[in-house]
Amino acid sequence: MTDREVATDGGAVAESGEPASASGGSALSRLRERDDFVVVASAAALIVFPFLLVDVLGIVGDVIGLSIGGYTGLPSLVLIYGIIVIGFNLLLGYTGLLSFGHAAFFGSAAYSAALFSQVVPSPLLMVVVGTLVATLLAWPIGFVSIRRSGVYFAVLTLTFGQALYFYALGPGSWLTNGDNGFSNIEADGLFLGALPFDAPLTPLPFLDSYTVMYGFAAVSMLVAVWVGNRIINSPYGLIFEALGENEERVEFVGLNVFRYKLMAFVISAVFAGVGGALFVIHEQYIHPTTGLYWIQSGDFVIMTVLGGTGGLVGPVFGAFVFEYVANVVSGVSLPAIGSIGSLWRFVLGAVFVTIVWVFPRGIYGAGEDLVAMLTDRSGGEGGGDTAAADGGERE
Amino acid sequence: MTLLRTDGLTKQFGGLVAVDDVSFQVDRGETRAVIGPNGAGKSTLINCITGALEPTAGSVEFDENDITNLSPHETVQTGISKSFQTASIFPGMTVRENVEIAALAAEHGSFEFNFLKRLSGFSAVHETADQMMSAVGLLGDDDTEAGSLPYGDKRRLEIAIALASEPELLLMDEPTAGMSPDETADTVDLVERLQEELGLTILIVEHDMEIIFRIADRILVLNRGQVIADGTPEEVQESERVQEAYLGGVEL
Amino acid sequence: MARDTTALSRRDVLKTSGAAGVAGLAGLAGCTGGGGGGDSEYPALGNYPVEGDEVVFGFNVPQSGSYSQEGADELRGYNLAKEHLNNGGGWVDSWEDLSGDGVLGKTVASVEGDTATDPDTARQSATRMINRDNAIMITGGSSSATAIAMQKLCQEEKVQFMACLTHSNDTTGPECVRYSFREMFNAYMTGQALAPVLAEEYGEDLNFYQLYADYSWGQTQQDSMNQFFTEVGGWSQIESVPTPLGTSDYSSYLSDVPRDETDVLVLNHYGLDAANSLPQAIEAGLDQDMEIVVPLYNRLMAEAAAGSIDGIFGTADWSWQLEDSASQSFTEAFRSEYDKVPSYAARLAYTQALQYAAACERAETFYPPEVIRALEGYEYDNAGLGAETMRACDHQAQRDVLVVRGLPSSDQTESRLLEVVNQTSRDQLGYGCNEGPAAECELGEYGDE
Amino acid sequence: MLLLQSEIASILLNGLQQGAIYALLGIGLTIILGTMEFLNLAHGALYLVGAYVGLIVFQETTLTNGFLYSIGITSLGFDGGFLAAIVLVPVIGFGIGLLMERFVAEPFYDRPETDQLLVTFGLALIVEETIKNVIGGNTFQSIAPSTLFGVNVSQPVSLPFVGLFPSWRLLIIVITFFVIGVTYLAIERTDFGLVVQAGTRDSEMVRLLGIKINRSYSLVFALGAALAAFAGLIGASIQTISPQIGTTQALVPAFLTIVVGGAGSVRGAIAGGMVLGLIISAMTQTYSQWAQIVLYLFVALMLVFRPQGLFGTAEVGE
Repeated sequence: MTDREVATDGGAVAESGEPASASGGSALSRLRERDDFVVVASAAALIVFPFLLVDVLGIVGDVIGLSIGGYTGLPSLVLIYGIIVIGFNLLLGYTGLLSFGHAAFFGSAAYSAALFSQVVPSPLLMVVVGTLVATLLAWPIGFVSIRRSGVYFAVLTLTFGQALYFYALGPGSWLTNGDNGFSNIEADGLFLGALPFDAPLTPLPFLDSYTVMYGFAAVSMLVAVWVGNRIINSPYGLIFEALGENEERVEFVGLNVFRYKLMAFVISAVFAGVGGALFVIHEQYIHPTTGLYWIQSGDFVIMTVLGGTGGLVGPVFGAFVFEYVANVVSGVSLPAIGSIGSLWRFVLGAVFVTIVWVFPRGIYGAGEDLVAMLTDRSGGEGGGDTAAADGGERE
Repeated sequence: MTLLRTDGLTKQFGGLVAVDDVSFQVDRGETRAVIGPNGAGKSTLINCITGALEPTAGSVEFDENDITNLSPHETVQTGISKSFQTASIFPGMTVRENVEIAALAAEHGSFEFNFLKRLSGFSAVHETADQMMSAVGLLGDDDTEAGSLPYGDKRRLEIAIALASEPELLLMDEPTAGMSPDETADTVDLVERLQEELGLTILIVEHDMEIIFRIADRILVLNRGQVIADGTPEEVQESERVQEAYLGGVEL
Repeated sequence: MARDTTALSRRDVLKTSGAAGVAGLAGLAGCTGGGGGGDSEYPALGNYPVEGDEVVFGFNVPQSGSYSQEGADELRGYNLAKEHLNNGGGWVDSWEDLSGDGVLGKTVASVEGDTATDPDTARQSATRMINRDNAIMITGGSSSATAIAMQKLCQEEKVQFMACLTHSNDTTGPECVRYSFREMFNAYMTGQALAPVLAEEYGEDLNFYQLYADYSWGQTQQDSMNQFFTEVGGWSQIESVPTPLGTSDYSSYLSDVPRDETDVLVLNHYGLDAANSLPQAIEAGLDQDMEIVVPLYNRLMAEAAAGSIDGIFGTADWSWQLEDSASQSFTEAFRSEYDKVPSYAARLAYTQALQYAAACERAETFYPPEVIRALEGYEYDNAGLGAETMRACDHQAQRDVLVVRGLPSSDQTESRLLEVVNQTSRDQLGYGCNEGPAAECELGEYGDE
Repeated sequence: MLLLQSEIASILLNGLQQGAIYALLGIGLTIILGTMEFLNLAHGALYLVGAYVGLIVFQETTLTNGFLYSIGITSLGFDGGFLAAIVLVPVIGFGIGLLMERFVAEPFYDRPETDQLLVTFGLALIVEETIKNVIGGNTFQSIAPSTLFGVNVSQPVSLPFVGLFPSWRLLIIVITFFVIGVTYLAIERTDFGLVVQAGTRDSEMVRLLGIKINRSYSLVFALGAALAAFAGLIGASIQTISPQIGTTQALVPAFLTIVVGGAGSVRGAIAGGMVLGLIISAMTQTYSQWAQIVLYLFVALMLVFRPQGLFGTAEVGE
């Protein structure tokens, strides 16, 4: 990232703004060290999430007369995109590589899982196959793209995604059913159909938003968080962050920069592959515009930066805000203005601009700063951090 | 006993010959210096040794094996470490993390598939990091963000990073650039102390004549890419070519 | 196609428990099954039975993206239908099945969603309307990709889908489903209607050259044009060139058209694409050497290319200029409500909403399989296009098709851009249940097997 | 597949015309990205604004929906004709560029690239939706004039080899090449241009040398914006105008052009635009279904084997 290199090379000369996105070392990071805390915290959040989004918000909506409640499928969708952006953030937030082509891995996993389901209708095998295809695709694409950086890397990854998109839409429609979309996915339940995805997990009436699909997505999210946490607490976490800060120095401490950047790229593609396979299991449908178009790659970037690239699970909040505005706020009709319908993109644009201006470290970063302020930690880690970010006025 | 040897090392950028047929040796345990006016090819020479630049001709040997065409990370793994003129560190990470990454590389080589292994389990890495931080007097700040350190501390952190790679030969590219006189003195004492403690061989590239003549055992003088003198500080001072090309005829 | 899931489907359990749960929590009067005639003798399926005294229709139209104007007109048609279903007026007065005070005693309420002319967005908003808003029926859409995406979802969820604006053969062909009905004609019928008129207008055994939008609609459209121009007019196709989705500058394609050989240029582009390719063809002077045909017109394109449509033939679903009583009463009702004349997208929306309501009345239940059976094979002649049949074998309406032609700029008014040349009777159109697109259609289950 | 002479000629002509628009977009983006290293995803929005300003200046446009219509304004703009548009659109684009640099780019120069991306992407969404909701979402006819400088441009003219070719398209090639030429000279020859060039080579050095860079940054940004707006006007004269054209027609081609040409190099943007225009034009006249796929794979191969692009400096493209 040219901007970052300037900051560090110039480190000696001008105290220009530190890259705010890298998380400062502190008690918080020690807290994150302990695996069980992260997994337990995530599990708790996953248990409460559908109830809050669908039922509680639904009742709040009934009270204030606005339909702002979530619908049964939304929690699973948020988790699926959450898994993808956790992996994407390892590449963007930690390693500092901005890819605009991750839809290629999401879409190729979705299509291969869908096609595989006609051979063996088992969701678990679909996820394995989809992830495998995404990984096999990520290796060569990563190999040729990693040598570039900045806008060149972004555009290079974009071109692979777009080539796949136009192939799936046109010449490849014998395989992907092109513009009609692919919908005959055979797997519709866990354990070969015994547990249909739509059926609720528990007979309890008020827990009807907890479907089998949500359970499957939640378990996958837990695994993703656990793996993600292990990665950022492994040598890779240290090395990825270092790569994002000062690539040249990493080379000069004796580490093979190219192979580590390629690993970051492939690992993020594995997460996107898992997400793609889960998406097609959840939605039972995939279309080239959803799976491979550059706007989808752009959405992954937006979700990640919106949520905050500083932490592991920050981007998941970005995925939630994005999907909620896109799929729920768009259906709300305000008494005065009428249906928000077409205005939801305006709302999204406004949310982006506000987040970047007011909370430079994304929603999660803002939460961390809030927590830091509330618990008034010594060392003002939170405060110092944001001050540094704004301090670097260009002379 | 020779640790590093270059033999007819040459580097051309199109028409410009930055390093012209340079052959010199660095003995184990020695403090070797390379001096020369700006643009004499000092940095290019160092870059050719580390593999950052590919030499046009000639060879580089380290501990009897040929490292001419190795990439920088391979060169570092053979035991050569470099500290930069511009304090190249990881500003957003803690001091401890800065040093640990070098110790990690020294511990497990240039690449490993250990992305699920817990970093906290690498006890050897933590010990080396502590040792190096205390060697440069930064153990107290191990939790602060490297970017917020004062400039002098950053330079010392950079040296700690270089040392954490457990090198046999330490290349120092103008370590005292942009430093105040007393900061320079501290750094020089630090370098001398480390050499004794760790038995390091040091190759310094420097402008500052006064330091070089005080701590260098032997000095290589470059001018326009060519070697114009190579010997002890005294021999170098006598040589007219050095005075005329470099010191402008001023009697030291 | 869809596998037979005998296991408890989500709707059954959710329906009985979910509604009660939420009602219980919010302390609303939790009486269920009250209101309309004893309509709960069928098992729960999809969003049936309908609780409370309202029935919810889901209007899922493009509100953002390039077809937002067409979506707005569809929405006007849907809201007019809701208004008339609840309080009488328009066609509700003349349709004997409809009472004018709701459907089966329940007032019609509606929720709206944005398809953004994107299949996934369409599915997400449809899922929201089905799961959260308990819509008993979903209708809307202005592209075949979104229509197909929505009808597949509705088949899974066992919620009725009434397709609005989708012209591709695939919608009631290889991609057909039991839970979807289409009033609009398709590319096959366009070819059948246009070929005889153009053969007579331009003459026999000519050479034609086709450009087609490279997605599901365009592909089936150019197939049909080729089939019927060769069969009926004895014409021969020089070439048929695909133009990728999202193309907006057709100049390279147009300069590839062999000027001396080609007698007729067929632009299988719809809406925004046609609004670009037609003017660019005129600009390239192709109209001096050959006739140009735009097989499917719509208002969006006619307005955006008003300067170039003079004398250009095409087909349309319906036109407010038709004299029959149903067309006039709909146009009057629409004009008094919105002070503009309705496009055929509005008529499609209006018709489909009323057709669904009438079918529920005939079946005396909202139970989806019964409503579907009430629609299959239903004969009617009160939707503005004379006698129509909603075929049972592929759920495609067998109805007349309008052949239209662009008016010269001098005769154009704000609401009248095209003239109706011929209303081709349905007897000369359509195909048997084992021919054309219908041959590849397997409808799938009713849900009560 | 043997290409006839006339086909090759028409491929060239169409390629030049399409390439000229790409080049205009590319120059604007490359000088902004090159000089200020500012990742501007709102570049497409500037193209969109140029198209709509052109529409309103060119003719009095009747509105049928949107906010203005709902408060009674049923028509907008004045019948200025294409000449007025050619003058006014770049000027207004320049003004918008100045504002955008001051309020959007300037606070973000030192922020990480992802922040620049998010704020400009958000801005593009806001601009697109504002136009849609204020002026209305319908699609307007393209605003090609029937006569310009007294020449009747609505009738096609017959050219050797090519045969009949739309005269307006011919004029576009002339106009756009004239604008590209003027821009190229402005940057290559004037001292303002010198700062731009130095900036694109090594903006860090320019800042360190203490050249009063702020003022020229805003001028560079404004010039880039003016070029994008002008490209929007030209685009609006051959295609319909709707709120989506910024994202669908301008944003991706602009980035493809600058990477093929070499980010930061004006010559590169011109060459890159031409090459891409020719590829699209050649492919559509041969294997049209593969046109886009071949275009993207070409850019990929270019980035892999010639990282700095046609004219980029190696350091920029490392």
